Amino acid sequence: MMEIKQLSKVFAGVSGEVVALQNIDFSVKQGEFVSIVGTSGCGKSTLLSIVAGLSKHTSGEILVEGKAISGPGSDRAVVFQSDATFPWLTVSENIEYGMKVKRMSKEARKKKCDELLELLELEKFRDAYPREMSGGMRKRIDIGRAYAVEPQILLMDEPFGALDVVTREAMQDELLRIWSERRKTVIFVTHDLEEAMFLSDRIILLSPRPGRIKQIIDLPFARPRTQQLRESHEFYELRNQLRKIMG
Amino acid sequence: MMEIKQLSKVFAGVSGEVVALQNIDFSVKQGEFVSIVGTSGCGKSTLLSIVAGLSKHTSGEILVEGKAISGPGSDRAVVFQSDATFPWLTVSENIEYGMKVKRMSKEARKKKCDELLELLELEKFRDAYPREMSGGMRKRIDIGRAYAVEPQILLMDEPFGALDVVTREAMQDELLRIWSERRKTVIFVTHDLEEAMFLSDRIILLSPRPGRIKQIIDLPFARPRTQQLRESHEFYELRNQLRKIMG
Amino acid sequence: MKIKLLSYVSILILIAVWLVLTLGGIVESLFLPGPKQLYEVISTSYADLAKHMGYTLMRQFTGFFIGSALGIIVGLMIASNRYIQALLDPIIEILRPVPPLAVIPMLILWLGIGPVPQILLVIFGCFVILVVSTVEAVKNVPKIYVNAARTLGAQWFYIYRTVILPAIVPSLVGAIRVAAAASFGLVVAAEFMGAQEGIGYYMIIAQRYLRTDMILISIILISAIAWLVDQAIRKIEKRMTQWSERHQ
Amino acid sequence: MKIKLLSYVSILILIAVWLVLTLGGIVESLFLPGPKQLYEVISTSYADLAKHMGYTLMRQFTGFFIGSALGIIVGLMIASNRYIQALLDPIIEILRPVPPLAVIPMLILWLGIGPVPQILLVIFGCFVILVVSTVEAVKNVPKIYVNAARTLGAQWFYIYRTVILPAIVPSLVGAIRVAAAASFGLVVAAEFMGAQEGIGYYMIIAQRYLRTDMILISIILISAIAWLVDQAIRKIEKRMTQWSERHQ
Amino acid sequence: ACSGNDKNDEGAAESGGKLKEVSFGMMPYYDYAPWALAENQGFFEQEGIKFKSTMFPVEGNVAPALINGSIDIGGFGDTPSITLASQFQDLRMVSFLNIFKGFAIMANKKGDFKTYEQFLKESNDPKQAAIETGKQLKGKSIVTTSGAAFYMVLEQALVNAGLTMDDVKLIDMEPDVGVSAFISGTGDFYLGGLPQREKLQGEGYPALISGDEIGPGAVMLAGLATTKKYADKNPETIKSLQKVWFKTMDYMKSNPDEAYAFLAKWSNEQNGGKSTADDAKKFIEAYVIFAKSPEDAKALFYDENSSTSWKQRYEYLVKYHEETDIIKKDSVKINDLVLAESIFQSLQQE
Ligand SMILES: Nc1ncnc2c1ncn2[C@@H]1O[C@H](COP(=O)(O)OP(=O)(O)OP(=O)(O)O)[C@@H](O)[C@H]1O
Ligand SMILES: Nc1ncnc2c1ncn2[C@@H]1O[C@H](COP(=O)(O)OP(=O)(O)OP(=O)(O)O)[C@@H](O)[C@H]1O
Ligand SMILES: [Mg+2]
Ligand SMILES: [Mg+2]
Repeated sequence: MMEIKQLSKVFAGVSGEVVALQNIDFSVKQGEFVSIVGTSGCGKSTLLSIVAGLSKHTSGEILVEGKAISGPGSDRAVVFQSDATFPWLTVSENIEYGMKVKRMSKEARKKKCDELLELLELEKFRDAYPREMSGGMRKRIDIGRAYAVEPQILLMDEPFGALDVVTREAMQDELLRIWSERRKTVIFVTHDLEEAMFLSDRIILLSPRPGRIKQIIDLPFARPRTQQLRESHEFYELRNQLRKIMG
Repeated sequence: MMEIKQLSKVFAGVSGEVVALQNIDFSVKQGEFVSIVGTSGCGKSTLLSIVAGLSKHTSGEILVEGKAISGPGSDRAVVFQSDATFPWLTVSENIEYGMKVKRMSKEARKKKCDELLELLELEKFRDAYPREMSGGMRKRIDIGRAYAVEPQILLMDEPFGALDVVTREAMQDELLRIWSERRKTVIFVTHDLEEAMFLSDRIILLSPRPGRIKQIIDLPFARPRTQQLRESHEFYELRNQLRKIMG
Repeated sequence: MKIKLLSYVSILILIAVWLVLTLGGIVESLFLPGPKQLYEVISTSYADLAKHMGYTLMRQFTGFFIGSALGIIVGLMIASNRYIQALLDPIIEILRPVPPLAVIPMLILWLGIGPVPQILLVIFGCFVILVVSTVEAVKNVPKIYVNAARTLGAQWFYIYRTVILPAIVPSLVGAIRVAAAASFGLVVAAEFMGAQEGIGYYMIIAQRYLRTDMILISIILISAIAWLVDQAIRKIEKRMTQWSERHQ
Repeated sequence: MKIKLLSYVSILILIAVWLVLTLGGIVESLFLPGPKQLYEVISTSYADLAKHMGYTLMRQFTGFFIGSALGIIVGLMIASNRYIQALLDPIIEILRPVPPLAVIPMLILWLGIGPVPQILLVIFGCFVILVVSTVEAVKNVPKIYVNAARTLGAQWFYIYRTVILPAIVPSLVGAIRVAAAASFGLVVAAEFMGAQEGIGYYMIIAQRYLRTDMILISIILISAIAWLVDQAIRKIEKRMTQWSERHQ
Repeated sequence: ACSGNDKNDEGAAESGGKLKEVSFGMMPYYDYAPWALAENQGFFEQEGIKFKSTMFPVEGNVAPALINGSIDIGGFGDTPSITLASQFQDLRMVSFLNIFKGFAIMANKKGDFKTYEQFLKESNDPKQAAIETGKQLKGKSIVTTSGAAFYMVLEQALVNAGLTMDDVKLIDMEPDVGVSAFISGTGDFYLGGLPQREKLQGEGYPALISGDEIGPGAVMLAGLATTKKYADKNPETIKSLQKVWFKTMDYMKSNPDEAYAFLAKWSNEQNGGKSTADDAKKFIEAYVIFAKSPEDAKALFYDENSSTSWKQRYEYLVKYHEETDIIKKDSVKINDLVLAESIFQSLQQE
């Protein structure tokens, strides 16, 4: 259970103050899949980074299991919006990084890493360095690295934005599979309404500057969700409706 | 007129050779809007960077107006896939960069810059530095910087990938408007089939490793294209068809 | 603010240790002069010291600025062009490790005494530090910025001025701070070359008579001024790298 | 390959100028010794030179390695913790600009002659170069890498070892190359401190008798060895920064 | 840091029959060469000493090394011993062994002047010639090193000619760099150490006047210095060293060919030179006066009436340095500083 209460964040930038988040109020239940959607610059990444414990909020409260967040930790792994693979590590070393931190045995690491490499379709590049990878491949490394530590809360900032539709749908399906197996909390930032609808239990819609909650949408779709859902009329309707709310 | 003949590109990576492109053959007419679509890692960015004159191809030929490309130039401005805003310049300085290179007068620069800032919805951030911007905002700066030099050929590598649906559609409309006004060539890399379909005259579909042309699709849709097209049955049909071709 | 306090603490401890060692009579004043000896030197020769320091600073500043600027410019030139690199790199590589002390007699033979060879030595020292650091810093500039500028039509000179130069500023801060500190050591070495004034000259005389009190005073003075210079560099740097994440 | 040729050209020109000046009788051999003088020195004292060079290199290498390693470690410590920084930074800032030449008599007084104070001087010189460069390099590490490691549960020590350290390698190359070159200058200065052997000792004797031929030989020897060291550093660096875009 | 060499406890060393190690600081010049000869001949072992030489190319480093305890005994000149003693009260001059007269004021090749020799030829009066030569210094610039052993040569030359330091322009720098500056055209005259004098002569620069020609004030007494602690604990060792010295002198007298050949070889090893035995002989005869026997030493240094009596010279030097504010008044007491005479006397009594 994570509770966010009256959370605000103000940046004192060179060009004046920017209110990135204002009075954000919501909570996420254990095992829930929540998406955060909003236009560019509305504060999605800022919110995620506060939840991750990487930024301090200006006011308000944020509690995980009743306790205020004091900093980052592997219980809340993050897939960052920008490129965050370690360029000095090979693909497999990147993926094993968090597992090494957790002092997992070499065999366990290797096994998990192989699984993930297959999942991410990077088997052939296990020993390559990130600079030899395409943008989408690097993103997949980031995703694998976060998956590997099996966090209590997985924070993902537009993880599939750089992926083509085939890879992306495969990754979405995988994410749902992993999530439904382990039932950990996922907070998922995306600018893609359909993606949010397909994946989440709830969508939190942010309005831009100052970033406020415009609406919270509970999704009525049953799980497991399949390709059929994407093509259903219901889905299509809701999408158009949300699209209108966004502006 | 740009002609690409039997173009191949092989990377000699740490983990062995990677054939990124193999026997690519196509041409782009003056004023045409061509999209390149393919799965992650199939060689889209590589192809674009060769066209831009930033990478050397391994074999084959690439001619612009009958002459081999010898290097990059402002006739082929690029919007890169990864973040390429100059962090030491403010938003407006970034946008004016190419215009300064072209020795445009201060007033002309200012005027163009103001136009673009409005278009990109960044007016309020003209004097901010890129590090104070969100991922999507930085991407928009990149786009503005490339637009500003009014290149003969505009090369865009997943420019709208980081943008939310609202901003993205606005940007797509703007791109089409600008393009139809000036009728310059655009080569547009995307992993979003719908986007490619909505924008282009032709789609070049690449198959992954080695990157080869799988299919070239001439789009039958009339211009100007509007929101209605996106919602039409024809559009929807073609999309599903292409989706199947992709795998 | 607690942190600021801590940084005074470490200096105060240093001073306290010094006071205990000297006033407590634990070490002889010849080995480590105490406050009394230093006070005596200062009270009798502060005017002299100020004059010497003035000469030294003039040489140090001139040498540091010219040497650093030249180092950055030549470093950029070497990094910009493989032909220039092939021509200049070997010569610089040959000259770079030449010990300043070794060339002093040669320099005097060739150029005589006077401020020219002295400033030249400081210039040379700062130059070699910055030339190498600049070449390395340029290598570390992310290629994408250069590529972006190239596709916007910028030619190499313009790219160097508007992309490479601002991009390497953060990486050069270290080298500039090293060069600034080194320039003090160099100017002292240079003043061993027959300067008739300057803190290096003052020190040579002090060494001749093993006047550790005079040596210590000179060292303290140089440290203090170098510290001020370093603070100034940090201030300027902060303004120039505002755009980066360095100071967050 | 044409480029490689060019780099020989510049050295050949240097040598040609030297030959013309000396063999052509344009400068006296006292001012610039010619090949004949150098050959004589070498043929009579190559064994001696080799011996001296051996001692010097031993000190130089020891000092360079210990000093650089220490500088990087302390630099990382300072960069890692604001309290450590507050404590150590002022002391290092005070010591950093102290001219090595100025402390030589003091060092002899405190530590006597022998290799210890000499190696200490080299250590100190390399240490201050690397400590500053490391602190600055750490500041330039993109925050996102540190953040990524933190969210993966890494603690600060682990982050320093696995993120900061590899990330600063490319930025430290310049500093290490500067320190390597400086260590030769420092070891010569150090050998002025009552060394019984070593190229610095050899040079002092040469200076005493104004044997410019011996001085020039020593300079050439040092340059040559420093060049080899620099090549080795570049090789190692290339292997260690394979992952970066530096060498493309 | 300031501990002396406690390990070398005299009694233990001698009773055990083992050799006592003496760490000896010297410079690579001819005046120190006899010590090397003594080592070569095994004279130290005969006196129960294991000689360990430490070569200092820079004079300035001998003093700190001695104070620190890195060396037990070092070669020292009179002027440096006084300036150092004002800083380090425990310095002790324990013997005088030679007089150095080889310092010379060197003149620029192109200068308009006459050398002492030329004046002497004209007037045949050494005293007058020295005065006339000295007068030429007026208003000229002189490259030299204040506080160095040879500095008094200039002082004396000026005094002879009725001039003071204010009548000349002093260019004060270390001898090594000074000679470079002089060759490159700085200054009208140069006064430095012997290596520099030789170098300049080799390059064709004439000697204006040398120390012994100027007068008794312009020579340097040289001997051995140590710390109070060492002198107190090791009186026998110090005496033994003097015995070694005189033994070496005897050897040089009876075997001059071998001796000078060795000295030349030693010197060449030190500085990469090419001197022959003949050069060494000439050099030593021209520039240094060794105390060849105890009687010789007595006559040179310890006879109050000698022109080179240590007492006279030290009193003069202390007065001079006090007057010129180089040392503080009463900071040097020559009877504390110089133990040489009493040690010499006790040696005589044995
Ligand atoms: N510098 C490099 N060294 C080695 N291999 C490389 C390099 N750059 C790209 N590649 C390889 O070339 C192939 C194509 O890469 P490219 O970046 O063109 O893909 P892409 O189609 O743009 O993918 P994405 O949609 O993920 O951006 C990939 O398999 C990649 O591993
Ligand atoms: N370091 C910073 N300094 C000042 N302002 C900042 C900083 N980081 C973000 N902002 C501002 O905060 C607002 C929200 O930024 P944020 O990155 O959270 O947006 P976002 O919703 O993630 O956008 P996108 O979809 O484009 O990634 C933006 O207006 C941005 O200008
Ligand atoms: Mg974001
Ligand atoms: Mg790509």
